[in-house]
Amino acid sequence: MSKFLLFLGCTIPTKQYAYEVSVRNVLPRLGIELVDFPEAGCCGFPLKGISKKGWVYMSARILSLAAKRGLPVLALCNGCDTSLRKVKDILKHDEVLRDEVAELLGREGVKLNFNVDVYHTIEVLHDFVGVEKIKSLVVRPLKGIKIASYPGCHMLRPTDIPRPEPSGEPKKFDMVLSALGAEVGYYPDKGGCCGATMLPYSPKHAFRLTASKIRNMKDFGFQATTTSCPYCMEMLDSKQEAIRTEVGDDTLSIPVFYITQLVGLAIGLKPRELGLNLNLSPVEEVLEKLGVSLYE
Amino acid sequence: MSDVRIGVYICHCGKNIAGVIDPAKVAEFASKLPNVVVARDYMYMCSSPGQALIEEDIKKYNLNRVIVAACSPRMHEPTFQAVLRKAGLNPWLLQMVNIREHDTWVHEDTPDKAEEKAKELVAAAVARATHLYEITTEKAPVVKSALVVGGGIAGIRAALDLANAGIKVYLVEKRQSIGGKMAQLDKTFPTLDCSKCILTPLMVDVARHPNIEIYAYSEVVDVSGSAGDFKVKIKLKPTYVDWSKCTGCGVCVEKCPGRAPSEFNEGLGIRKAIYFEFAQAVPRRPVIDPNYCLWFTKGICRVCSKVCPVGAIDYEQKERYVELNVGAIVVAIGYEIYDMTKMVEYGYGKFKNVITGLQLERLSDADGPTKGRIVRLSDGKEPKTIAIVLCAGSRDEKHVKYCCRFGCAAALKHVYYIKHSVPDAKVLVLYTDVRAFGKGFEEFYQKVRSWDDVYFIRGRPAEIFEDKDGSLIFDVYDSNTGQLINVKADLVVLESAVVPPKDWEPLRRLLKVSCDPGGFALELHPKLRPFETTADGIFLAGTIQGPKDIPDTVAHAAAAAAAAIGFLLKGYVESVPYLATVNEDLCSGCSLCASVCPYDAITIEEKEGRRVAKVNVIKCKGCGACAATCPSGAMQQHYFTDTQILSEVSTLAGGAK
Amino acid sequence: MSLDVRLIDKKVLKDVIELVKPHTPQYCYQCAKCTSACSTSKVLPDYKPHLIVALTRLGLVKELLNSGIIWACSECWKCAEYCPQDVAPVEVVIALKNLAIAMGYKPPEDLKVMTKNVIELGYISPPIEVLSKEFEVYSRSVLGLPQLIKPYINVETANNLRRFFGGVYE
Amino acid sequence: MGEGVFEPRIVVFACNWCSYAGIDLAGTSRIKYPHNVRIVKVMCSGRVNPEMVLKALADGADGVLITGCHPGDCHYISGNYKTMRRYFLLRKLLKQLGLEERVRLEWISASEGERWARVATDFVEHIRRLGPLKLKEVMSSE
Repeated sequence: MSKFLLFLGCTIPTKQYAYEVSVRNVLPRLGIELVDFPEAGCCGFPLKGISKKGWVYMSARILSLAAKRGLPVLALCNGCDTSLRKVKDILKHDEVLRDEVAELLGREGVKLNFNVDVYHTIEVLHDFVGVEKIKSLVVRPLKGIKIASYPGCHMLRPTDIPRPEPSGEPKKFDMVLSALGAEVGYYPDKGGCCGATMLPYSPKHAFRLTASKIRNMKDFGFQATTTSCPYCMEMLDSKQEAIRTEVGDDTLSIPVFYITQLVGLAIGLKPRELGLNLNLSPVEEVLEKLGVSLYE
Repeated sequence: MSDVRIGVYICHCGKNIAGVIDPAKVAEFASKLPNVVVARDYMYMCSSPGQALIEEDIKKYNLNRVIVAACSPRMHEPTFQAVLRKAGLNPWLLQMVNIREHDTWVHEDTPDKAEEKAKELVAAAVARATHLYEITTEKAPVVKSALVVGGGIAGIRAALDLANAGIKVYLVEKRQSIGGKMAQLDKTFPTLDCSKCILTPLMVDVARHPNIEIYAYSEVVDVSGSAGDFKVKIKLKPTYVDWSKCTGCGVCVEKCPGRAPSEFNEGLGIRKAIYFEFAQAVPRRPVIDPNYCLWFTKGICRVCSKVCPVGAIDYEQKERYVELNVGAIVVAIGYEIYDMTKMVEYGYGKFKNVITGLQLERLSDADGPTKGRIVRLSDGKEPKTIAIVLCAGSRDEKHVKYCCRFGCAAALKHVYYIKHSVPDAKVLVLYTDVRAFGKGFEEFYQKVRSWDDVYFIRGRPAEIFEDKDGSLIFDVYDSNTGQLINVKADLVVLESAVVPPKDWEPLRRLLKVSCDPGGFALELHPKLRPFETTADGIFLAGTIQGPKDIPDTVAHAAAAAAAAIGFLLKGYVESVPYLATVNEDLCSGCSLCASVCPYDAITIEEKEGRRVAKVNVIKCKGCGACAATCPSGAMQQHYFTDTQILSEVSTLAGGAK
Repeated sequence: MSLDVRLIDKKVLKDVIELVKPHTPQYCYQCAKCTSACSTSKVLPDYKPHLIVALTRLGLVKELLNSGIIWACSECWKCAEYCPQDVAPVEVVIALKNLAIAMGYKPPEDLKVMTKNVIELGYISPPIEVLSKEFEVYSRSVLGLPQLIKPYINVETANNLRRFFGGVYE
Repeated sequence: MGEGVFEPRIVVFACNWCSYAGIDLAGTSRIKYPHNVRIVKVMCSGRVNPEMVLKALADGADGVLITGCHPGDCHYISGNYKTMRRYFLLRKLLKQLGLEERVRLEWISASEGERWARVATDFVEHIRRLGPLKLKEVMSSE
């Protein structure tokens, strides 16, 4: 039995509810105990352009709060995971900044401590639960469905800090998908970028970037895709319609799932227990193949 | 020591020293130190007038100690020792002070402190010099033979030059045949002459030379002794063929049913389980690869044994060892291609149509796996669009930091191969800088630029992807046009980085040769002595010293051979001056010194009824471990006696007065 | 556009190096592998990481900051991943953004709003109501998710945040 | 000396083949490091005996650095292993005197100019933090 602090970040608890719903329903069934961590707040990663120091302070605060709780952190979002690990690395090497941050945290009664383990969803599934256990729990194999894993940039990069997928390729992702009975495979730019960070600058350009990813998946015969990052989900799923309109290509349609939603489906959970009714992409295409109704 | 008369000379080294500190002030300071008779500063002490200055002073002031504060003693100690010798003084009455490398070059931000440091260093040298004394050296004969390790073009050239000078040469090659990387090349730049056509005659010369003995399929496993008298142990790996009986007829190879991937063809083709490395192999004696031979793997077949007309096949053969005695060793073990699978972004090893430049050489060679046809490895089709990527892994902090020094010219040559094999092919050369520095390279570059359908794109792809049809798709930003170019190529050729061979490290440790940050052998001096090492009697030929093209490799190898010939023909080695020496009156014969000597140079002998240590002056290499261990101070090291070191330490610790 | 050598400003590179250490923008040799890799560049050809680094090295970044193009970076980190000289252009861009803010430039409007939300609410937006495909309205409570609390209860936390980010939207 | 920071005096023993060459390389490459280090050349770090280290400290040095070739790389086959063993014994003695923080053994190869600069900078800072030793003054006042 592994126990983790459930660190939601800022996008998941405010709009990407399906991720939270599926995590809360799936992980405990795999033997993972989740402890709420409401005092955390935003990791600061989206704001590092405004102030890198401010971002380091925000993540350092979360690390320190987690250290106080004495539990490892499960970061659901790629950005949060990268942010916390990167800040751990920065604090380890930059003594001056470390002292400065410690001083700021001291003012609010928090003792700086970044000696905390941070894990991402995919690591909890692959490293802690393990593919063998997942395989043993599958009651509804995703047989005959070719699913493109879409890890998202920060699952793979930057490699100067430990990444959930250390090989530069989403191997763990595909291992989990295979355990669920799905078909996996190669497509160009699997480690590419969804463009979410470009949204504030120019949605139009961001959409074109996402479109190229969907096009690659479709070209290589994938019937669905899956991610573990709320930003990627936002682009691939929530904005899919807008993307089709922007690039004027109606064929850019693909069902998109959180990896936890797929695990949940395979181990027999109902679509609503996984928040699947909130996915805006045509997930029904996959559900039909599995003989499941979205409104079960 | 009442008659110690010291001269101190402070060098300006142009601005190198004088640009940071004031040498005149240091000289002024030195002149007041005890026993100092004269102290001067001069623009370049190492120049002829500088040397003459010291020589005149020695005579004029009757000096018996000389201190030169200048560059590192590793640079000019021999220069100034020669000055002393010329003036009739023993050269070991010289004391160098390093005020350049250890002072002005690293402390230019704090010139006051640098000057203070220079003064202290000079003061310490004065203290030490007071205790210097005359040292004489002894001579030992040199064995007039040489070992050349590695049978590529560097080893071949070095072996031939040594042998032609009348020196017995043992050439050790780990593979079945000599020839090395050059034998794998189709053509050579910039002249495009056939590589084997110019190499194989030299290989034959080596085989025929009365002074050269080849040990192919062999490895150096142990080296002992010292310069002028090395004992080398060679392992002859089992070939399972009695080479003394074999005539090289090749019928065994012809009939062998066993198949293995061909190393010579960079894994692209197959060879037999009993094989010659390539058609013109030297020696023309086959070896059996037990990993693929059906007799060794399955206990069946024995065809080779049945067809051999002279009964040379010997499945029971064991490895054998040979001990050689040589005066000098030339290391010529070459280089290896960097493992391109480590550059995941280029997909080498994952995508079939991404190959290395060396693999393209094999494809282009008429004797290669495709008989000289350049094809896509995925489907054997003729490629119509080919991208050549330069600096693949080179000049890269995450892979290989240095330049491979032949990738650019090789890429130009590879354009020729492609246009020659597939005249209507479109060739993209993706470069960062085209470094066409060698003789005839720029002219060659100009010629290739003018060819039809050849495009030079200044940019480097970041990620290569595979399309469904096996072709490769990627973007490359071309800074010439300022545009991102979408490329769909049938074949991608990586001009890969180069690294020292894997078996270098164990050999390096046997030879006690240092290495540079890239792992290559460290030369004695990067400019002036690039083919010698810090280990006496060990010379470097070719790319083991650093990446080189063929012209440079050959020049380097010939220079290494010349240096080795000079060393061997001089006929003797001198004992080191820093010998261990025993004060027999103090020695108790406890033998602690003998137990720490790495060269077994110390024995304990009976003398006038008691046991005393005795030093073999030729075996002793002057490390001083015995002197550090001796409990009574009886064992000392010339030029590094306890008194000399302690006086220097004491002055440095206490600061200048 | 031409650049004036008299305007070269070495301080910019110095500041950037300080912000991106241990990365080494001073080592850049302009192979432009970053731009070959760049996700943004594929949809926005004017965005060229190698050019941003080159201009940073000269300190001639005024044009970059005025145009606001540095905010187009998608932060995919590919440039840093593949850079042969550990320049980490993405980190250079982040440093330039920081310098721009310090000089009084404003970030894109949406980022301003996000910043404000983070300081005031602890999240980049308030918890919103989302629509399902069938146009049903869902909120955290409808989904049975625990209610969000404001994470920054300590007044000092808010002060600290305002110190770093306040200038952007106030 | 005035009010300024404490400038430690450090004696460095460097073997001729690796460390001295490495220190030279730092010079050739113009890699800067604090001026406080004073280098004493020996042919091999195995030549350094405890008396030399203690003499340095007794006569006014605030720290002593012994440098040699990396293990396995000794020009004299095994000199640096002897250094290592002797260093461990020496440290036991220094510990009783409360001086063990002031003596350090480091491996610097001929190609590690940068590493030398780092080691020197670290050690100077380390000794600066420890403050002056003043063994000479203490001993002469007795």
